[in-house]
Amino acid sequence: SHRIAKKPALIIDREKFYNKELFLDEIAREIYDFAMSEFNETTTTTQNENIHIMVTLVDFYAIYNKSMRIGTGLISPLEMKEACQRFEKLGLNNLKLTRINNRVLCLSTKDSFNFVKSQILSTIDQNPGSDLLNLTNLINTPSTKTANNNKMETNNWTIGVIMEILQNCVDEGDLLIDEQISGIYYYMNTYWKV
Amino acid sequence: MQPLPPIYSFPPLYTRQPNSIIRNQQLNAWIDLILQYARENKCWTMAKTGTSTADPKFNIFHNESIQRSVSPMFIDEIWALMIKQSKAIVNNDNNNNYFILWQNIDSWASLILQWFEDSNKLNQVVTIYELSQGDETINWEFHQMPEPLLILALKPLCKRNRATMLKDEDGAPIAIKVI
Amino acid sequence: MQPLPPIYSFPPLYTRQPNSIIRNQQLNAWIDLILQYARENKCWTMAKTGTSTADPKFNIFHNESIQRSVSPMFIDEIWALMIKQSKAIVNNDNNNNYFILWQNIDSWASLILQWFEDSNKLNQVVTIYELSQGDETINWEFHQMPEPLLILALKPLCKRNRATMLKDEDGAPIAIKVI
Amino acid sequence: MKQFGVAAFDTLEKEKYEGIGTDLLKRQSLELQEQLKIFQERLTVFADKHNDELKENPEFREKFMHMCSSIGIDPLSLFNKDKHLFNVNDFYYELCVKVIEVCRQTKDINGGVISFDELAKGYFKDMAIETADLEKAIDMLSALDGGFEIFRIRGKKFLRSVPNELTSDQTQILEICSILGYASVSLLKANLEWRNVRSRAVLDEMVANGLLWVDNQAGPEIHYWDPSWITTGLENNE
Repeated sequence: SHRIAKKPALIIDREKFYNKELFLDEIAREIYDFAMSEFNETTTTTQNENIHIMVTLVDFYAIYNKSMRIGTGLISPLEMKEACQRFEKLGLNNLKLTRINNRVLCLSTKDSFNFVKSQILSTIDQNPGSDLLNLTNLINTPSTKTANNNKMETNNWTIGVIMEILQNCVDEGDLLIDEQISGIYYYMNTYWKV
Repeated sequence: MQPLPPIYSFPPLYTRQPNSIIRNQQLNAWIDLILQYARENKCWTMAKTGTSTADPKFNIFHNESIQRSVSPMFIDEIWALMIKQSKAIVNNDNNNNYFILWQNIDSWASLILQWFEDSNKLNQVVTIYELSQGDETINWEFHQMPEPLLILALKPLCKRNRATMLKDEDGAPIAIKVI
Repeated sequence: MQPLPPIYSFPPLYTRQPNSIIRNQQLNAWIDLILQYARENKCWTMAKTGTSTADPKFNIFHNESIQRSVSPMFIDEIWALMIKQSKAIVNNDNNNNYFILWQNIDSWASLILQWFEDSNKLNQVVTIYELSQGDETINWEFHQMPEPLLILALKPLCKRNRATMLKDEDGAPIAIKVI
Repeated sequence: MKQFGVAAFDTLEKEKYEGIGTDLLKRQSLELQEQLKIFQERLTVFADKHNDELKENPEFREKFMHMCSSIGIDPLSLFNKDKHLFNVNDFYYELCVKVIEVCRQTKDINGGVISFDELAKGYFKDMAIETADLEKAIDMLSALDGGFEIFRIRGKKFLRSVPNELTSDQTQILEICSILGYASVSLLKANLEWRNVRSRAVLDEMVANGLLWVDNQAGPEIHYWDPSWITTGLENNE
């Protein structure tokens, strides 16, 4: 279903705000709405609790600016981070900034890290020997009914998130690597406990 | 040749795993595989590359059926740990070759001692050659053990003064007398 | 001849890359190169070996200046993917020859339809020959399109009942009438 | 169906423009393309001339910009950094966005390691952008903690957008590549005195990770090429 990105209700234009705080509050709301709608199409807004959003802040920054801010002035990387840090204060508590692999900042709903990780592990479990390209295709294609909700779940995890969490699975020992000249292939760690 | 366990056809076994806790278990999995292969095929020595002296067409580090091989650098790591665990010893005559100790030296020593007792060869001089190749040791697991290894296996007996080693003019051990 | 992009002088482009993710990019790079060469030189067909029918001295798979050429096996792989992406079609009259579709069939169909409308040729019979070689199509990109390809490009119009194909006695399409 | 990651940028791009673009350009013809080019040029002149009004009036500016992006004009190429629409900083934010996109789009060609040179020459060539602008934009990106790490090889700056760091052996090999564009077992022996076994292991590891391309038509030995030379290849030979 093609949907032109949601029109900003009001044009949040930096120059119109006499102080930065107000501007950042407005940007935070716009980011929140955009993320909640854009990154999970499967559930209507009523069931906010079980939707799973996880996107690296750097990828989100590019997508948000391109979809929402062309024409109204892009926001800076720093403004993006500052705006996200205001969610709680503004009562927007389904999304927050989290750090994965104690390195990479992400925008995510509660425990979506474990959700994405379990998706990656079950995909590799069913398709042992997959490479990153194969994994990305498998995990992002509409899967049939998933365990926790019986609606068709279309995932849309950015390459940034998949790479980071895949790396986490290897570092933690959930997955093993099979390195060939043709690429890196992933297997469940069924032999060696960690 | 008896089939090796399922892990031998598990592709990640052939790639040095980044997680060190896992890598340790992976190294030990390789050591167990080498010991199992050696025991089941009476393969006393193995080339550093993994070619079996018992069957030169077979190389344990190269699995034809799943098209996987262990990288030379990782092979070195496996041998290094195996030696550290004294489950392999460099063959001094040819250091690209290792003796595989699927039983440790002490168990070999007690097995040989038991042979001396069962075949009442105590207090008799038995040449190293006879011990290794002689008909009387045919049904014993140490039969055909390479002489350098056999000599090593006899050392504990000497140390415990249960045996004295007899040497030829150049000082090379040639026979043993167990009391 | 307009220069091809920098990757054309990157030596590894001519070696089938072992890494499958890189090979994907390499294959698509080759397809883009072929399409770009064909578009810029109005090269409608290309021999399987890569020789351009527009300039037989030029073979896209052989780069003289860096002394690199693509292996026949890899050439086949490139053509196979290009056909799968319907960016090339085997020429039935000579299957060592491919039609290069730098625009897809539907875009050609719309372009030809627009010619019929702009030159108010609607409801008139126009021969395939005229359409391809006639003076009235000189400034149009489909001018000199080989007839088999032109016929393919007209099919969508027939399917949408905007045109009817007229055939000769042997049933070969000879002219078209667009309504 | 919304896809994200590398594929997303293309689909998002296509979907947004195609939705509007296809109706407009349903019957794409030579003329139409011609008119489009003229229209684009006029649009750029218009934007240049009415820079101030566009700056003052957000509604007008927003319509104008949406119209540009609907016919596939990259906003970044529309302006230059001196006479920019909003303020100079915006120019840098657009650079930030483009750097992220290029890193994600080229990951499968360079294994997630791209040189500043390649970024400047390969992807920002026609936008009159100096390396200083690029460096400023990339520095700004660090606020996002996206795992984008800058590192140097013989003074040349590189940007890594994939999780695992280069090992010191891999870095040394890129150093060798920075001279002629490639490395080989004998080059590594001559320059680093590495044994063949070690060179082969590290070179193969880099190919497996998509960091090097292989050239087997260079004579007796395989040459392992640094993909950053794809776009900067020629200039580097000055």
